[in-house]
Amino acid sequence: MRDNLIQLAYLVAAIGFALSLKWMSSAPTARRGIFAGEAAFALAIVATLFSDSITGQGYALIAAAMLIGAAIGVPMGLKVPMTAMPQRIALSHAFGALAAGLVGIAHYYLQRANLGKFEMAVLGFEIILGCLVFTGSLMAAGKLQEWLPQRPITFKGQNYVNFALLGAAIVLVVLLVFDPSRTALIPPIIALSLAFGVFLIVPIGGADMPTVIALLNSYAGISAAALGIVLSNKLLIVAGALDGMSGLILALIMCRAMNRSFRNVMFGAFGQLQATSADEGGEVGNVRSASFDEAAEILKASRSVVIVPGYGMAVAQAQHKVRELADALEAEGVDVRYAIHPVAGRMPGHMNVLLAEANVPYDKLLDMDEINSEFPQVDAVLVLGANDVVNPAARHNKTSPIYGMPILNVDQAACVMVIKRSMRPGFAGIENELFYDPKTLMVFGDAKHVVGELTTEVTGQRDAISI
Amino acid sequence: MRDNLIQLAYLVAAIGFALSLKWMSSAPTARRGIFAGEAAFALAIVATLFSDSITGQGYALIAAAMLIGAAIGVPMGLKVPMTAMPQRIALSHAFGALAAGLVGIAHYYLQRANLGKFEMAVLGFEIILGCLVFTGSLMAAGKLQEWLPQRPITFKGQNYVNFALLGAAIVLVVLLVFDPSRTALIPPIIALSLAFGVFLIVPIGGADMPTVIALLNSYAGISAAALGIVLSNKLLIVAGALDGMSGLILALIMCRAMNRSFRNVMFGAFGQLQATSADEGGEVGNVRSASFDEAAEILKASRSVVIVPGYGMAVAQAQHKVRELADALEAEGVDVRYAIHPVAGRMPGHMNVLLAEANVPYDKLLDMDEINSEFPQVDAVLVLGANDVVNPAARHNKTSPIYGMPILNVDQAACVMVIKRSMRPGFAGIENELFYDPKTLMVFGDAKHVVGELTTEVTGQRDAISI
Amino acid sequence: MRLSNDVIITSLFIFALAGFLGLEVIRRVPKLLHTPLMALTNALSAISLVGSTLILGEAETTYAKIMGFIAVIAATINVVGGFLITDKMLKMFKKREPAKPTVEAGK
Amino acid sequence: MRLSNDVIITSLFIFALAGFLGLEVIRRVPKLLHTPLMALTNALSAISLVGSTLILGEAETTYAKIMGFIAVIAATINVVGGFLITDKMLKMFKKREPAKPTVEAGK
Ligand SMILES: NC(=O)c1ccc[n+]([C@@H]2O[C@H](COP(=O)([O-])OP(=O)(O)OC[C@H]3O[C@@H](n4cnc5c(N)ncnc54)[C@H](OP(=O)(O)O)[C@@H]3O)[C@@H](O)[C@H]2O)c1
Ligand SMILES: NC(=O)c1ccc[n+]([C@@H]2O[C@H](COP(=O)([O-])OP(=O)(O)OC[C@H]3O[C@@H](n4cnc5c(N)ncnc54)[C@H](OP(=O)(O)O)[C@@H]3O)[C@@H](O)[C@H]2O)c1
Repeated sequence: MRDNLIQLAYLVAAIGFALSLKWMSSAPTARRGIFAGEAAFALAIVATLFSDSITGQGYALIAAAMLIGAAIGVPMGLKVPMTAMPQRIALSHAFGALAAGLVGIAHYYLQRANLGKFEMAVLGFEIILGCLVFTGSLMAAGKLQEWLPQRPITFKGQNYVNFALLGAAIVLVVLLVFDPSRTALIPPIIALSLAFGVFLIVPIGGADMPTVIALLNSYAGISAAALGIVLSNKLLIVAGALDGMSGLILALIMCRAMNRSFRNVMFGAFGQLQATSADEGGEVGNVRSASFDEAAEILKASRSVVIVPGYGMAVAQAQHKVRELADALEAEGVDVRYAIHPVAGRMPGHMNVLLAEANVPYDKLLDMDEINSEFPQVDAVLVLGANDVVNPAARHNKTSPIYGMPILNVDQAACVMVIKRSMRPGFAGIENELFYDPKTLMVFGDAKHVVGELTTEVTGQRDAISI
Repeated sequence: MRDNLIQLAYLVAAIGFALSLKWMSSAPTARRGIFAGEAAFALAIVATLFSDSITGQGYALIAAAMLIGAAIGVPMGLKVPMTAMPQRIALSHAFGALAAGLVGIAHYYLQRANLGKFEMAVLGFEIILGCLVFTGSLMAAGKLQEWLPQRPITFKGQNYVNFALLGAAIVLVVLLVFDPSRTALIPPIIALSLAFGVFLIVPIGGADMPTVIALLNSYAGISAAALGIVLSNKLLIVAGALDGMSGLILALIMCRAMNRSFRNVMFGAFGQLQATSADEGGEVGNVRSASFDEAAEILKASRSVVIVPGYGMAVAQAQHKVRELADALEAEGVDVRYAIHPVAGRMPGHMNVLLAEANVPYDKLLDMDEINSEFPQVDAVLVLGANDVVNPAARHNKTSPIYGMPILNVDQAACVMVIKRSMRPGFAGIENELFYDPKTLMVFGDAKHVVGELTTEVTGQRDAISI
Repeated sequence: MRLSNDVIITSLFIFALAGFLGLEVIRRVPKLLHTPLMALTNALSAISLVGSTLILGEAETTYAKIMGFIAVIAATINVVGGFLITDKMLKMFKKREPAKPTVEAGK
Repeated sequence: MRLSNDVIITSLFIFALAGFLGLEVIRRVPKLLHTPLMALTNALSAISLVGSTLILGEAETTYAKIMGFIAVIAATINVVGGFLITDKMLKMFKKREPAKPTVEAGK
């Protein structure tokens, strides 16, 4: 009886999870989505705690562990700055994978006496996934936090090593399937999987990490589902499947927006500075740079301004200053909008989150497809720490690594101002001829600082007039 | 082993069903959707035939029955004219429900010795649903085919009778649940459910049948799912659930488009001619009618013409003639489009199917929302056997039964021509002040005949000139 | 065969998931295709043919045989008819293409 | 507890349906919300907490206890952190509204 109630609770929770994802499909309902997810999760846990197989001491241990977990998780959740979002998600992922892996291993030790072939296979698969997601996510977080070198670390025959590691792990699992009692095989399987996780991520450039995280998320989901199959727990299966899909879809979307294949992301060792980059895209010429007040003048003088934020805005945490500049300009009667490239920054929706944090209403953030046709009517574009996403080479330079990636056609606007610290390239590591375009003005400096200066120029001057 | 393969086949079939519905979401993929559905269905049946519990004689009987079924079903499917679609669907529904009901009953007799409470409850529910959908669908088909009076047949306290019937059936099922061996209860349950099905539909007007059919479809789905639960056959559950949802959603869409509630459709006895109708909508005046050549002249003279088909086009089977008229006008350089109201005709998408049959490309069929804003720029509207869907009373006459139903704002066009046989009202049984609008010209006659005449006028005159 | 509680829960899970899935996919069917959709789901609802087939195939008693026989016939009519109708309808949906000769004739 | 074939099939059914459902709902999440979506799914992927809880709760051997204990801690971190992050992010999404005083200050 009680067990049935628990199962029903799981059913409700499963629907809750699906609903929470469904409600993520529009900003107004998104909050509700989160609540649905939280409620469903809480229900699932409470229901689990009622299962009569839990011993008295068990409850004590569970309580203790959960308290410790919460004590660590809450500050992690609250303190994280928006700019550290990707690595934070990666880290939190690592923990989830660790848990999944451990449960699988524990289940093996407890049940090895009576494991069916299929069950053992799924279990082995689950353990491999859990372990590789664990180390993989740690590496990803490390790279994003720049504890590890961002650039891909590559050595000859790397992919062979990786496949060797994975292959070996799989072989051992197969052996286990034929005789689940071979306990000795578990440690090596774990070791191999952990190593594979490391080697899989090391050769991937820091900027590809978001794609990687999405993929790892999908693996985590699948391993959760596998765990559900082994424990024949339907809730785990549903949640796992939902996760797996979500991660997969996000990764695909990112790859498509970068016009790259999974293979290229995973094994392309993308993001090493190309030696050739300097002499790429013919029309390299001399650069016109502008002072703050010149730039401010131009902005004030224009009827419509489009701000194109990029990874630089995230690095400089300039989003609040940007909002202030926009407000100042709007006070001057300038129409200010934001053009968001699907892969601007280092996460899908990265720019949206940052600007939302700065209270920019999301209906002022225009997708690439919405805005691209309008650039010819725009007086001034302010490219703020963006680079690849506005690189015209993607349109015409077949040799360019980003050739074919859809970009924001800022070069069609009357005037383009680019705020960045140097002439250094962006994530793709290639020259950007836009900077040499005669209609482009470079405004060098840290995004936050520059935008702050521009704001004071704009407002300052208005006060002067209004006196 | 073999059983597992069958189960896997069912899994594939279930996904196939889901895919087929998914592919119905756009015209280009719809055909693929059908094939997916057919393939999945075939797979399911073949797999079932492999189950080793089937006796040799069983195979013979199955083959025989299927052949007979096909012999009846194929002509039914091929011969039906597009205009008879609704009743055909209703009829085919009745057969499905009959099958579902019989299986439930047979299962009861075979298993009554060892039926669990829950199982018995679901089974009883399934039998009730199966029976009422059977008779209900027959009634619906009868009304649409006009074997039965279209108008609602009502008598005092009708709803009480209905609920009494249903209530009694449910009570008996409850008794069965407590003691499944009470075989004697089954016949009365069947009788009551069959009667309920009849009495449920009788008081509903013929024009509401499509909504009813959608609802019955949803019931049929749910009963199939119930059957699946009883037989613990997962494929039946999935297919049933998909069906149930589909029927429900379609019914809801129809009700919304008519701005009416389920209750009103089911128990509103809608569609009796209102006595008051004549003196409704104040500005009743005298009617201007036009001859064929006058009408043809106006059409040829206009730059853009919008054709608004309605139930009358279906009755007159005028769709092919309409296409010819449109082609003739286009040959004259007139831009011709079609405005499709969501509930024009008697089925959702009724007009689309008819015009598609007449080879009208579906990208010329505009939804109400697309076209409504454009009517002011339209020179001439040809209202073809449509009435309620262009009745301005829906916009302003609070007393009107269709008040609040979104309509096509044809009265905003420069000139409106209405083709119908008389001044008789349409489905809603109310006057239409549009016909008395000074800018409206009535062209009386059967739609097919009138449109044919118009075409010859249009073309005929052109030849005259081109000589 | 009394159903174990676990089997029942399973059925509910599958029913809920399938229903949710149905809601999501069917909400997106355009008005244009509502009639074919009705026809298609009508055909699918004949899935009880699976049940009927088993009943008839395993039938010992004459009762069961008769009921199963009728059930299989009815379900077959439904599915065959349903699919044929849907197919026929969809064959008619075409995108814009050069006007047909039959049409030229009209001029 | 060796899994019966039927249980396995059931699991596959549920996995397939849930996956399909996931595909349908997630495809429709706008770019605007992709980061929150990542955070949310990240939190949901901690569902293995259910498994960990059972392992720890039923644990007899010290081994199991240790593994379960760590697992529960880790999973809890994941879920708590994940939801807090998502919540924090979504709190920030607002439709256009009167400019904030803080902003006026900038002028
Ligand atoms: N969004 C995603 O999901 C995702 C995922 C994976 C990869 N990516 C890749 O990431 C790239 C995103 O393009 P993007 O244009 O947004 O960024 P980007 O191409 O990486 O360029 C960022 C620019 O910002 C400048 N910058 C860095 N820190 C700055 C600071 N503090 N102040 C001012 N400027 C600063 C840098 O130039 P200086 O060093 O001279 O200042 C750099 O050129 C694309 O190539 C995309 O494919 C995106
Ligand atoms: N589509 C759906 O799913 C659905 C479902 C349920 C109910 N309905 C209801 O059905 C109605 C549909 O509106 P509607 O405007 O399409 O149809 P309508 O309002 O029923 O009007 C049809 C008109 O066509 C005329 N007509 C009938 N036979 C004709 C013929 N052979 N030649 C020329 N004219 C002919 C009739 O006038 P004469 O008799 O004077 O010729 C009648 O006024 C709405 O009220 C809607 O709520 C629709």
